[in-house]
Amino acid sequence: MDSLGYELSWYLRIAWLLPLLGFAIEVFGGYWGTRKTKTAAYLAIGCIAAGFVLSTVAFCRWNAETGAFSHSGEAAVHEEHASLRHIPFAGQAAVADHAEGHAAEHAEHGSGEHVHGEHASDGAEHGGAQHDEHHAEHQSIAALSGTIYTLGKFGDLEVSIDYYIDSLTILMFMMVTFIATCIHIFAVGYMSDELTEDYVDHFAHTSDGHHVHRPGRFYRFFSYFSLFSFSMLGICFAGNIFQVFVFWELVGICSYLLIGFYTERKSANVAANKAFIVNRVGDFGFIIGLMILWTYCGTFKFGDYEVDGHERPGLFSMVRGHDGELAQQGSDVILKTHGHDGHWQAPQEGESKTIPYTLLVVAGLGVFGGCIGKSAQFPLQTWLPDAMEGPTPVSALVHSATMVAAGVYLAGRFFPVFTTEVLLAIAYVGCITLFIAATIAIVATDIKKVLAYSTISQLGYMMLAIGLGGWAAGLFHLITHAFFKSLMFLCSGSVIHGCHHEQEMPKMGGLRRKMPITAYTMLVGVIAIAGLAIPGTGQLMSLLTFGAVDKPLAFSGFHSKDAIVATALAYTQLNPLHFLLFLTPLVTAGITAFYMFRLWFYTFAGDPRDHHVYDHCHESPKVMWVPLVVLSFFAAFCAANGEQGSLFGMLSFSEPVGLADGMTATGTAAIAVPSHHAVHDVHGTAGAVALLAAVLGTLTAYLLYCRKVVDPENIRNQFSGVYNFLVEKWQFDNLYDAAFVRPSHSVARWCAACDRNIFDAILHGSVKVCIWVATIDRKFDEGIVDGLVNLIGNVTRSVGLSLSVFQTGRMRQYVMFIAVGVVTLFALLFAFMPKA
Amino acid sequence: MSLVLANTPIDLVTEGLGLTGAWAWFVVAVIHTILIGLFFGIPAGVFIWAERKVSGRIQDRLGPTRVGGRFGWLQSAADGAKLIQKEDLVPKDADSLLFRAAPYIVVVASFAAFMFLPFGDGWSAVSTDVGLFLMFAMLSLEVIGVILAGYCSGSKWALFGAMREAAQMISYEIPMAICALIPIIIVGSLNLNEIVRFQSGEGGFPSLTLLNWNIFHPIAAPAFILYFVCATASCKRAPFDLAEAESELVAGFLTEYSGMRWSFFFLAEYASMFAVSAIAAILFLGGWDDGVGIVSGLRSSGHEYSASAIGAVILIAKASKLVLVQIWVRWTLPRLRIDQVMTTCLKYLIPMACALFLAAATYPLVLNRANHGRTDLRSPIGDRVPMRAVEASEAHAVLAAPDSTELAAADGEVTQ
Amino acid sequence: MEAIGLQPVLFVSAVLFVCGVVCMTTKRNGIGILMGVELVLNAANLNFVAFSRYTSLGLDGQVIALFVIVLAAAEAAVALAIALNFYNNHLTIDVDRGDELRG
Amino acid sequence: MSGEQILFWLFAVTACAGAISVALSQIVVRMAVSLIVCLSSVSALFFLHNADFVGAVQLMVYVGGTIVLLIFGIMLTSSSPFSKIKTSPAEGFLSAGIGALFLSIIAFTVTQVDWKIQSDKVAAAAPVKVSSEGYNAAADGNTARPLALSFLGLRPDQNGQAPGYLLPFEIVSVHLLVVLIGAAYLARTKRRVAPNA
Repeated sequence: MDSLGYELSWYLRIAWLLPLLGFAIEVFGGYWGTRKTKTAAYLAIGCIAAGFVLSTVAFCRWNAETGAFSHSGEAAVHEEHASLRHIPFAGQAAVADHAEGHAAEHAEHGSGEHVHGEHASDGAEHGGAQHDEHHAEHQSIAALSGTIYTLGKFGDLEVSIDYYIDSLTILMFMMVTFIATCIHIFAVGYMSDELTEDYVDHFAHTSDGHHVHRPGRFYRFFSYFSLFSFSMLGICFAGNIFQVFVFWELVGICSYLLIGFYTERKSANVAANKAFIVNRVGDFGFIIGLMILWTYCGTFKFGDYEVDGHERPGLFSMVRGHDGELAQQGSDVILKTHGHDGHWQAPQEGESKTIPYTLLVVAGLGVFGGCIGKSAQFPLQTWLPDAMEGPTPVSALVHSATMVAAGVYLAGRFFPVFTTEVLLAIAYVGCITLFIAATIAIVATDIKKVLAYSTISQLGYMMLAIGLGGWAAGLFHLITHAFFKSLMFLCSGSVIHGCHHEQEMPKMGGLRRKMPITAYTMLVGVIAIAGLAIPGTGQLMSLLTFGAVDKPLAFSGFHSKDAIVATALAYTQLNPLHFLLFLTPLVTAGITAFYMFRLWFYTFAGDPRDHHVYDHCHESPKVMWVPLVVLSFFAAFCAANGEQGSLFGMLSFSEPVGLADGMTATGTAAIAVPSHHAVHDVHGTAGAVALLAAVLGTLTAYLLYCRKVVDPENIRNQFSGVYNFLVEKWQFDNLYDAAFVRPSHSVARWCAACDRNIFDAILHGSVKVCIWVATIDRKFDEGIVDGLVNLIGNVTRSVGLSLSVFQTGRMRQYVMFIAVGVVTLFALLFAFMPKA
Repeated sequence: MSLVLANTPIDLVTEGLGLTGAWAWFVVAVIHTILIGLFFGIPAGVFIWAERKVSGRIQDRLGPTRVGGRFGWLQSAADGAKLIQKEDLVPKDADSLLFRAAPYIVVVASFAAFMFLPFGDGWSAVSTDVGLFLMFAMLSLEVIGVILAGYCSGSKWALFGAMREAAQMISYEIPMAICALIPIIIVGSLNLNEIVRFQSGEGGFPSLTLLNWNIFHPIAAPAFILYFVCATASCKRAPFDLAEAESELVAGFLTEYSGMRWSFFFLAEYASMFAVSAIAAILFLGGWDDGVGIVSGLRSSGHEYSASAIGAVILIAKASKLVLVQIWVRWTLPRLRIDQVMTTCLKYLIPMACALFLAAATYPLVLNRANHGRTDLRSPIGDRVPMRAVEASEAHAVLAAPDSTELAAADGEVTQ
Repeated sequence: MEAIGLQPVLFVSAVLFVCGVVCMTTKRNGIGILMGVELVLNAANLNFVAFSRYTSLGLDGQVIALFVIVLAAAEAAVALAIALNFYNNHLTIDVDRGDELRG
Repeated sequence: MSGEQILFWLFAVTACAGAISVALSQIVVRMAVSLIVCLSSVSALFFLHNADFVGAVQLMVYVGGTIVLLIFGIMLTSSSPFSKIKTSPAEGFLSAGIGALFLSIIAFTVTQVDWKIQSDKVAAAAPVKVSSEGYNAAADGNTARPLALSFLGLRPDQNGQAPGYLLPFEIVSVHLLVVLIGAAYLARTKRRVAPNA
């Protein structure tokens, strides 16, 4: 095993850079001769599909070396909670020792010999040695890190391109490349009407009221897609927080470009700007967090590294050490800079490098601020619904499956640095978000808006889970959500495409007869997100699979949401004060089921409400529905067997150390994080309650929108106040408008007035003074300086003119002059030469 | 240079008369002038007669037959007498002074050329190292008289003739001079005596000096033909007689002339024909050498006077032969157009002459062959020829050729 | 034969020179001016040869005289070309008419 | 009076007469003829001063070449055969006066300077000792070969120790070529300017 990290980093590196290559070719290649070919699409698909293949290779290699995917589920069954205890804290790459020979021996046990990455620091943590012998076989390489290229060095500070590879990274790569491939393929069909020299945009009008005519932008769409894929993979690949930030912003710009893809539409422009500006608010916090970390920790790297042969701890090691505990000393946190081989401890007294606890909290909150912006969490959730202005594949890829997930991903990746206060804040933010978004989704009528709010809501679930210490549960939901949400968005895209860009659900209805594949794949997604399952089938499944699966028959969403709710329940049991953190997601689970089924019934079931739309709609072409089918398969089964499944196991494999046993914090946020054991204990209860909520929501939707037991109109009228409140999205946009936008505008107007009245006046005054001075200077110049020059010139000229009289042009006179001159010269010589 | 009496008998005359200084000098000059004048006049008359006879024979008629008995041999004298008796006309529009002077200029120029012509070894009025050069210079002065004659006649025929003549003569002088340079390169001297001596060698009677003649030199042979063509042209002889061109220009520059002045031009023409032929004979045909060593044998055996006398006859015979060739050519070939004349010269003769010149300069170096064993041509250029200048710097051994002293001494005796 | 001596030659050369200068100043014909130039050059040549003969100048005098002659010939050719051009442009050879450049 | 002196004075007088006639004549052709006389006489003076090669060149190049060229020029540029372009008498007198002054100055200089002393001074300063009597080694008038050698860079008259004239010779050759081309260029047929232009 030469270097697993090196090898994996190469797979992922190529997978990461291929879309950039595609982007470069697409951009610099220009129009490909014509706007009517699909070359750009094929190139982009080729790049991202190759990336998926490489990611898969990397996944297989990782699995082969660690057994994270194929064994951890089994291990979880047998070892249950205990097996998770010893998963090392992410960033403390678990390594038994350096001997490569040992590495080979232990490889078959999945025993991680940490390998020195090519450039990598020896970020090895002697994880396994401290723990029980029988756990060692599950002990593995949790993370591999290294440096690819150093951009700059500022003393000890180093800005570089690093990689940090663990299960999460690889799963993200797999997820992103796979979903992106599907969506790319879908987009070939969806964007095909851009394959023209004269595209008529029915939603944009010129000043004289005509539709805008413009050349198609097929190739541009795919070049943006390639750039986005590159950026997103870059976030996943990044080995330091600064690198994350860079790609974070790249992702942001891609989002901006794609939301504003129909740049002629004012709404698209506004939405793009809004997305960008709102994200800036979060990124502001991100930068503050970066500054604090760099100032106190002196590095951005996640993993340990090496400088001049000396090992240095990465961020995670510094804050948490190898045992996952903060070393607090008064109001400071001692950074664990002492040690080697991944055993990082607080150094001796006096030599310690510390960071004030409050600042660590602030840093965590700051980075989380970035996550809030990117993942559209309360209070920055307003941009995401507006981002639906982009083409539907964009919504599917960027604004549901991957980019918005980047916030959750970062929260998960940066988990070790978060203190309990921050975690609590994350939990509450997620909790508030999930509820608000779900309630708004009830009243939304635009099919994409419903999905957008549902996205926000689900992201809130993930954040909540992470905030509650359910690291694996949150990221589990991230993965499953990516599948079913991208599926649903693509379905909605298919509907929109089929209905000729009609997005209002009230105008649809009964479409399942017209587009059955879309309808039923959509139903799979709806069931998945609603978290429905068939109770009691666990035993049946266990029998069917010979005990491999003992979970009830359910789609992926059930499992992941079940995990979150279970975590919440366990958490609430430990911290009764925070009971809302359990109740809200539980209630919202019902609401989720309600609005999702509302959407499905509204759109696909019942009778057509608008016959014009109904008559003209059609099933999408094969290039669009094949991805739907593929995705629906994964949406249904990717999380098979839930927390005992391979996916969850693999995620747990890279879980931060210390989480498994739970944590108890004192001080400002006196909370306790439940252990895995605790979570497992309440699992059954939580699952039942959540399923109950989901079934209730589903039934309500069925009764209201399918059976029409009660006319929704009546309810709307009955609760018109609440309805309007919800339609106005809890007044957030109005609030922000009043709180920020209008004040900004008035400040801007005031500044403009200031500029105009004061600064311009000063400027004009100085200009006048200058002009006055210049006038005097000009007079001086013209009168005296020019006068002198002219005088010289005139004198020269007149002298020349008078001398030019001798220039008669008569050759003979010149000869005469010479002769006379010579004679005169001789005469003078004779007269004045002294006699020799 | 000093004016030197080259012939011993004339020296004897002055000594016998007891004359010294300026007077002796004057008497010698007068004797020379008379001799050359005679030689200038008599052959001209002979050649004019010959021309008439030859043209007659070529045109299948008899030519002059009556004057002086057989063959009309006094025909020239009779013509002369007639011309002298003619009225001396000067056109009203002419510049009378220059009109009158022009024939004299022509005659004097060609007469002066004879001053430097050696009839035998040392038998020349003025023997100088630049004799050949001076002969060409004198012959080239002829053109001035022609131009003046044409220009000052106040007639357009004459003017055209003069223009043509000037252009032609100046143009043909260039290839002619270059061709004449080729034997000079071969021999290494401008001295006509030395050139002939080079060709005749030192051998006694039964020696084939014929092969030493430059005409048998591979480069000089074509040069001789070129030279002869150019010489014909510069003597305004047919087929290059565009200046007179009776059929177009009446008689060219001669249109307004008559009587004695007219005959002077012809006198000069035939004289210069003889002069260029004599130069050709000297440069290419061995001069006064007979080709079998008789003359050189006589000279080496001490009979210098007889040798020179026989040599003079031989030279005159050779030159006369060439004159006859010119006459023959005149009555054989049609006249060229003026543009053809100029084209022939500028586009063909000059390049050919230049090529031959280059060939002659590189020939000894390229072929690396001793030229009949007389001069080591492989030696540096300065060593190649006997030269008198070496005497002035005897210490300067580099310049001294091994065999130069002897020749220089011999030459010195003659010229001093 | 007695030597002629330097002074008579120099005197002759002086006459030639002055005649040349006078020629240049009085002749309005361009060719006439050229002739004046030739006279002046010849005067110089005569001096060179005389100095070569009577002083320590040696062969150099004659060499320089040769150069002068050659260059004079070149000069005459160019001057004649100029004169022809002048004649072409002014339809006369009168140099007093060529005063377009007068001040 | 030796013959040489007689000849000298004879040719000196013809040369001067020719020159004066050039200066005085009003007809260009006559000027040319006078020039011929003058230059021929000068070449005779060269012969008299043992410069036979220079004299021959003078005859060949000057009289036979340059003057012919000049006469050509005359023929090409005269509007009528014997046209006269007269100068004002005042100019003539002025020129004559200046000329006379000039002549007197030169004559004065010629007579006042002791050329022997000057020559000896030059000889004394010369790196190579030569006779102060001047170059008379070729008293028999054979200067062609020494001249040719000096053009090849050798100096037989100075025991080979003075610099030769190889470089100037080559430069003059190139110069002549340039002049040939230049003159041909200048004299080529051009559009004649309209008379009133």
